[in-house]
Amino acid sequence: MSNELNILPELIFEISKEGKVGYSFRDIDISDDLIAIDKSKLREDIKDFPELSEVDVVRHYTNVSKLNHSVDSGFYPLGSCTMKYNPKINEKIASLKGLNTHPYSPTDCVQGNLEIIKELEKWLVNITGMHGFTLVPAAGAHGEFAGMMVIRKYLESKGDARKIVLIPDSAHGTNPASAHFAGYDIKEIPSNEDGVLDAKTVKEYLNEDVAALMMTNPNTLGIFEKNIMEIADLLHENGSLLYMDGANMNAFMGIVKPGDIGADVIHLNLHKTFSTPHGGGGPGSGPIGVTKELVQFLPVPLIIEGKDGYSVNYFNDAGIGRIKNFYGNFLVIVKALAYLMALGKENVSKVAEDAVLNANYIREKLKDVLDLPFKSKTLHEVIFSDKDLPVTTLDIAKRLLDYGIHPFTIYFPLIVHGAMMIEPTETESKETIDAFIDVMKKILDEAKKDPEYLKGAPYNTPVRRLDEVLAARKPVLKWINEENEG
Amino acid sequence: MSNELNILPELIFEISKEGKVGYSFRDIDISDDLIAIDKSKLREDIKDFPELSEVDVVRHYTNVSKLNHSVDSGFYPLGSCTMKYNPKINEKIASLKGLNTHPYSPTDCVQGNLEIIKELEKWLVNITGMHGFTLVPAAGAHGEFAGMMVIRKYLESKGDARKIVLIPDSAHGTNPASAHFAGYDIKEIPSNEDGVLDAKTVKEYLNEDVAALMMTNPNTLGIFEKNIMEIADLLHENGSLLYMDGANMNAFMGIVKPGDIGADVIHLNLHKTFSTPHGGGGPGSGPIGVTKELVQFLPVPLIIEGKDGYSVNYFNDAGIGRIKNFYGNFLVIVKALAYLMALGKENVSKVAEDAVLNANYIREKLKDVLDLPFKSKTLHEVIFSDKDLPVTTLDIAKRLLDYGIHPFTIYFPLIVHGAMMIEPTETESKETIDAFIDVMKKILDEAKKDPEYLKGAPYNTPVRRLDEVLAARKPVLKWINEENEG
Amino acid sequence: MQYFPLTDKQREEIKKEIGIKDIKELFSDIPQEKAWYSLDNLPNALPENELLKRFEDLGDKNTYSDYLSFLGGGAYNHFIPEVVNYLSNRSEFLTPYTPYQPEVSQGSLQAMFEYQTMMAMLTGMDFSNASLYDGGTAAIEGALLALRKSKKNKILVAENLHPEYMEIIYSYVQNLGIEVEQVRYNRETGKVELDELKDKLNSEIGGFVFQSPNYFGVIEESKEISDIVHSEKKAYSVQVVAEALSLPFLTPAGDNGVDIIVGEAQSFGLSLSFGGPYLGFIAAKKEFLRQMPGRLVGQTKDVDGKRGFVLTLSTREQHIKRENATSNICSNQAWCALRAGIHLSTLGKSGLSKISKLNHLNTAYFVKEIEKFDFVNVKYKKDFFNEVVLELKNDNGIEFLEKLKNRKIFAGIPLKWFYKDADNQVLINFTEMHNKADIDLLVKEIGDLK
Amino acid sequence: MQYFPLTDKQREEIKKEIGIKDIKELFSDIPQEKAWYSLDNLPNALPENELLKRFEDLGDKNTYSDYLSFLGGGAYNHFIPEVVNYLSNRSEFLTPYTPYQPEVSQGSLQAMFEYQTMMAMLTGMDFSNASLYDGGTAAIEGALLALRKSKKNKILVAENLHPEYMEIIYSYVQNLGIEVEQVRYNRETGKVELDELKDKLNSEIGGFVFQSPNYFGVIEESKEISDIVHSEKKAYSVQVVAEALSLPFLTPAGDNGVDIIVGEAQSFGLSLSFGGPYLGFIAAKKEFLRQMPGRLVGQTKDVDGKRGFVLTLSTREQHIKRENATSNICSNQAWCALRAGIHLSTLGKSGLSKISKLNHLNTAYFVKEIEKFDFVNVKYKKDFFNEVVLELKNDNGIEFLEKLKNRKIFAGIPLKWFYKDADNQVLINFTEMHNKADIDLLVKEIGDLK
Ligand SMILES: Cc1ncc(COP(=O)(O)O)c(C=O)c1O
Ligand SMILES: Cc1ncc(COP(=O)(O)O)c(C=O)c1O
Repeated sequence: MSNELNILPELIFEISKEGKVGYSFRDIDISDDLIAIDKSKLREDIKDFPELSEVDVVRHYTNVSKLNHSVDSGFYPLGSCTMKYNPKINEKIASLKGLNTHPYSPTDCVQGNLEIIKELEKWLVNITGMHGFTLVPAAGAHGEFAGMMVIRKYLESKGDARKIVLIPDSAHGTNPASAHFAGYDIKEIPSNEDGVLDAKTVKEYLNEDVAALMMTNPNTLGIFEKNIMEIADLLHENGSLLYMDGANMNAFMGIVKPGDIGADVIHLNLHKTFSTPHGGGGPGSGPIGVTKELVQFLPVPLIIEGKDGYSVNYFNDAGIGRIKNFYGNFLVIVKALAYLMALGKENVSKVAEDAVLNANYIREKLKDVLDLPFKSKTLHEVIFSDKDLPVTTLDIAKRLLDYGIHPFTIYFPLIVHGAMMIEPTETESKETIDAFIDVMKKILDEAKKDPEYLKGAPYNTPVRRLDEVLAARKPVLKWINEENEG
Repeated sequence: MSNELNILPELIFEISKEGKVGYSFRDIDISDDLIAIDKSKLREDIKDFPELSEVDVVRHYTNVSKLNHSVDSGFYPLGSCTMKYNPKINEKIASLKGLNTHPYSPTDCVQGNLEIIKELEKWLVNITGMHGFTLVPAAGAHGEFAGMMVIRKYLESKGDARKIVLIPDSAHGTNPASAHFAGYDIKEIPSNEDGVLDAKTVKEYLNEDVAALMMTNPNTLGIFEKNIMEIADLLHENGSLLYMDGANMNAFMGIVKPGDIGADVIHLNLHKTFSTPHGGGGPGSGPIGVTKELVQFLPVPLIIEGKDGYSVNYFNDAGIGRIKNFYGNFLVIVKALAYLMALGKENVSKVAEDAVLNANYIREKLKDVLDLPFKSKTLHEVIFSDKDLPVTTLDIAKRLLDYGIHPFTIYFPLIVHGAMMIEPTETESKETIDAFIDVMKKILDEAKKDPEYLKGAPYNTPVRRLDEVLAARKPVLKWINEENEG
Repeated sequence: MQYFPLTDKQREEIKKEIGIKDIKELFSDIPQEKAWYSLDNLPNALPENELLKRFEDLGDKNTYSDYLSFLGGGAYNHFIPEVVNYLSNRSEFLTPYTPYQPEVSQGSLQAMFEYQTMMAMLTGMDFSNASLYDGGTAAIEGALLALRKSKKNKILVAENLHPEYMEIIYSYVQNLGIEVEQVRYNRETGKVELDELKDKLNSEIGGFVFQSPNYFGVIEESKEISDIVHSEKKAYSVQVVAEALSLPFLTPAGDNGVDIIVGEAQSFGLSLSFGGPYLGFIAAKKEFLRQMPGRLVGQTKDVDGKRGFVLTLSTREQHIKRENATSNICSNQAWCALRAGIHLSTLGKSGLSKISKLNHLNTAYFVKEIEKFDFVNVKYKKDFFNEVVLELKNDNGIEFLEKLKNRKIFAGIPLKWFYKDADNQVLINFTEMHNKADIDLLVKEIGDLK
Repeated sequence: MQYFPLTDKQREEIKKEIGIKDIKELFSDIPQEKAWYSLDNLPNALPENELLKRFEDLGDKNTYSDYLSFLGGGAYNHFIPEVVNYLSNRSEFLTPYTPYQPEVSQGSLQAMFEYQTMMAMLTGMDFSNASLYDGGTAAIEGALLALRKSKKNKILVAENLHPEYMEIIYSYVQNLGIEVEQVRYNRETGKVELDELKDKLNSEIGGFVFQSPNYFGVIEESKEISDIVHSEKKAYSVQVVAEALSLPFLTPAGDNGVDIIVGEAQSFGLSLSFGGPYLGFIAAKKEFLRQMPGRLVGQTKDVDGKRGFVLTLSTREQHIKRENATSNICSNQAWCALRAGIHLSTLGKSGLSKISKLNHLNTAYFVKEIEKFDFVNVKYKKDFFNEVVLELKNDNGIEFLEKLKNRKIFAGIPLKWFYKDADNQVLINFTEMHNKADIDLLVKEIGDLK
């Protein structure tokens, strides 16, 4: 609810009041005399910590939440992020009491949970054509790291760790960062004028130091790396491996299996392709799948399906070891499995078909009014640029906010100047997409008529353009009680 | 999120699209041949009925919900409505699977639910000092009706049904309406200049035709009917009964028991005093409590606590019979009991104390800037009037909306010209109330400086002042598909 | 305690401001000799986690969770998509009051307007109100509406109306000088005796209240009934529906000439919840508008010309008309109507058709399967919707059900509860929540009882 | 299927618009000989109600629900007020992406800023980031942060660090040329051997990673440890905390001179959930700002001068710095941090103090009660927080726990899993969710094992 003064909610610390209590819990019935810790180690008071009643907390977070745009309130075509609708039944399922067990419960008491993990592994194996999966990684980047570690372990096992990983210039930043933490040097490899990797170019970059190529497919331009099989062959001949960043699997799941076209390792983002909500930045889940040769190097724990049920292998000397506590982000796994079971095998490819259809529809409808830097076929997203426009990509993005639409991804990938990366996903209706197209055209009209006005956008958001330079130059990363300071 | 065009959500029918499906359910595996109904009785198609996918439904209702003010988003001092905070744990409890049984389940299979009903009855008996309760009535008005029926049944059993019920001029409209449906004629009785009933006046109105007096206490002016005991004696001497409308019990629960000061019948509003959420207009629950003499006339079903557990009495020839299906609004009962159990006996009176404290604080702070039509002590609410103001109560109410505050009740009770009926409740913090007081003063300043501006308020709400006359003169009570009409 | 935001310090500050020393001063109008009692018989405050545990334990005392249930009779176990829970629990919908300030209540108002429209579509009537308490009170409100309009005080009611609804009608009318007369049902077909209806109809009668599908699950001849009723001037047909899921499957009441339709819409997104809160509905022909009980939401415009919604035609209601109001109802079942709206939107046209049809087919499947036993007999084999009466040749209904209960099946409701001549009859309900295997099991277990 | 809003008709319209006949044309870049496979091994679509039932059944396969549990070891069963669930499940919080567009993400951003502040307050450090994956990955991020700052590549780690965290550290460093050396703990006190720490410290060492309360539940001498570490230039003390609920009870790390604190904050409003999602945290002294891994939310102003929040200092991060980033983390555990913020606000200052104290007192009560048996022995009797090691005189840990499991008690974790010399030791955790009766029962059942 907007109000006359358009005042933003205060910070929780600013509404705190000494002596307020927001929880209820039974009184302590054990004497303080039993305290077995040196007084010197005990804390006095948590200075400035919030004191609120339950109603204060509820109102605060309710009103704070209202400042957010979300998938449930409108279109969110954030490229590379696959912001699809998150089914509500999955939240209900993830909250079932029966699934809420301690991770160190005896194995025979958590057979249901282990079955969930194993079931999802099976789905992913079947969808990707990889031989085995681990669901431990906490997010895509974590999966990449695990995947590159597996590759290195495998190469080491053959006595040849190698030094270099090739990564296309259009790759997501996590790729080089993850490869780096797996101990590799990165060599950037250019894509061609069609926006994809040439087999010829790859060949030029290959030598005995190359451990792997990390390829995002479809790549961050939304274009399918059509030379993938040829490239995979070249890599394999060279003793190198093909790592596929599968964060964009929404583009072709159910249509082709990465394992069938040369991928040795792949990670998936459950919080993208498999519809688990992103929660304002996480938690995610980034399972990795590998070929038969690599399975033995997967991180622990490994879930084993046996005759008498499921068991867990906590130690595996051959593997890369442990990369995260317990079994991964279990509830995210639960939601992804629920999503797939609701979808059913018959609908997996329909996801990709509709996602690609929607993206190509937007491409078709906007290609005459916006610059299309690459003319190649695109799959689940389309990238335009701000070339020849009187305003920038940023201005258009900010203006979209005024129309209640979340902007596309902007200025990524870096190889496109002023990129607008639009990914509608299959869970958007034609009505929503048509409305978006209309708004885009309207904004482009506005830009022609009054570019200055757009540079001032947004006008109707809880706050307007924020000073990011100030934030970085004088970092204020926590609330300071000025009463104490003064 | 506001947007450039400030467009309201369309109606669900307007976003419907032929062929969309929003649910999933297994296919039918039984042949149509088994249909055992005459074709002529079967329906073809539900014309114009919505067709949407799940994401459409979620976005629609999410965005529609945002047009509401609610207790969880801010202050809601709606007099006579006791809009207190609704604890979240109660919602969780009401959703427990174990409580969700069929009302015709065998009695031995629903002992938990029957215990819940009986437990709440006990709480209410103890708080009110009445002898017995029924939790069947669906809301306050329904309780009034049941209560007046009980009174009539009782008088009839003594061979003297009588004709008239006395109701003060300040009473809530449901009182006369309910008494009317119990077959009584209503005689209005005036309150005195202190805003309460005089024993003397009551005496004047008493005669052998008077079945009962319906008294709201504290009355709708927030004033305690201090002559209640004297009046009760007069009534009882006259063979008449005292019905107490307990919708305002928040003012003195835990402080005095209505049964101890002369009430023969009382109804409570669980959706007010006992903190169950009002849901935009219901469901409520309006239990009635009665004295020993009247217990036998309560409606069925009656829950009986015995040695072997709880049983249900479905038939009671002496009583008023059945007034509602099953056991009342059971989940509302659950929430009220959870609220009381969380409160504990030690805090019941604290509710009233804080509620009255808050109301008197507002009274104190605004009494110099607003007219106080009655100078008597007030309890849980305070009533001002718009006397001598350059604007009306309506203008002030509408202007409050611009500040994100829900207005008080306006123009009720009818005996106060331009009434502003303010009830803060005990779940509001001093900070919230101080902010309200500040806004009120600010608005009164604005009113002095620019009354015309206030007459145009609100300015910052999803819609502005609505044409109620148009709505009533040309009623449009459903959406019409104009395509069909044309 | 988390529900009191005032701190002790603030309490003192406020007391000082208002010039009192002791909180008791604020309550001095209250007879002091009776005041400040203590609540010794009641328990102390329970912290949140123990509170939850307590109710979980109470739930465990309801020992039924793995029973197969065929209980219906006015409360039905239907599929509720999770979105209904998720959306209706948004605090924006759950925690506001009645939309008295329309400018900040368009959420509730629009949802109610949509609900009214959907109910009008489903019933084929001109308009619907915004809810009544439940099916039983809706039945009497429907009867009273017919009488108000006809200005008469005698009404006919079908004998096979839901027995609880019947009791409610008798309770309500007892002091209103209204006469109720019953019209018997045919023991062969389970339907209203049209001849008797014709016989009993006369110029003093303001209307006829009948249920369809009736209490035995049988669909009445609504059109013929309405025609008969209309043969008398100012007499109205009032159809009661206890199973709203029949609406999408059957010819709408409006097309059958029904004047007023009332009933229970629990089947639209409300869980069984031991009987409540449920959702009473009422819809009628245009001419009943000014006599309608309860709230109505209407469309209008704001000062800028924007479409908006308000509570309207409130001159019918108690807060204006007081004892002359069309009903005493104030708080209604708004949130239940919201849930119904979400539920109906989610199922949509095709979902409603499919699921209501499945209800019928499951029932029909049972009727077919149970034929093989000669010691039981489905009493009304034609025109049932999702309930049937099973007649037992060698058993009494209560014992029969007890035996099946011992096999973890709640097989139905003993009609003996309500009808003197129905000792050996039970009412069995089938919904889309049953699959073939469930029905096969019921049939098998009944067979085993022989 | 409810997740596809396009209708067949619309699909055809779109195909026409974009000029294709067959959807396959859009996928023609894909090697066709490999494309269009079918998923024969997988099941068909499950409707919503059957899906729910399926997972309920899976939950039932986790046979434990009425067991009394004393399992801890990095995952703790704490009280979560219902408001945490209610508020965090608002779709405004649950369904947005990372707040890349701050103008429409102030909700997430403000909540994160508040979380950062609370974590800084609880740890006594200058600042906190907006979350890491979990405690184990936070431990290695803390170690790497110390090394980046020190520009060295050798680090000391306490032997009594959580064994899983230790494994994670070894996994992560294997290809980074980083050397890890362990510092033993004292077998009498359960604490780090300070002499060994001194011995092993030298100018090549970039820091010391230790846990407090450590894996055995014992509170380390953080201050002394930090002093020792600081005796070497550019060496940093990194405290790991696996039980965040100890923070409100114990002297803050900042006051003890700790440079970096990392750990697991599952105890702040996250359910056990079979191990995830949990919440990694990291906070540090100011000077580590530019080397911090993960996201940071900072305060700034908008063009109108209003306060607002943005993701800031992102030049540390992978999307800018790529292989030179301080970490590869991108998606983090934002929603878990939101829950922590709500949880901490609800408990508040007094609630946190009370509940953390109750954790300690329950543990102390057990230590006292178990003393009466001479066949078991609490190994470290001083300075524990809410976990203790129980040493068994005549039993091996795994068998001991198996026996108690047969009595429906999960009594703890066998240390044998992780330590070769701990065959007869088990780790037992007590939280506020246990009451005296629970502890008494555990003691009794242990007594019965004699
Ligand atoms: C192509 C690509 N790869 C990797 C990632 C990293 O995934 P996460 O954020 O889950 O770590 C992303 C997500 O932004 C991505 O779009
Ligand atoms: C004093 C009083 N009496 C009776 C009622 C009627 O209660 P309900 O709306 O629950 O029918 C109300 C509610 O508005 C009231 O304030």
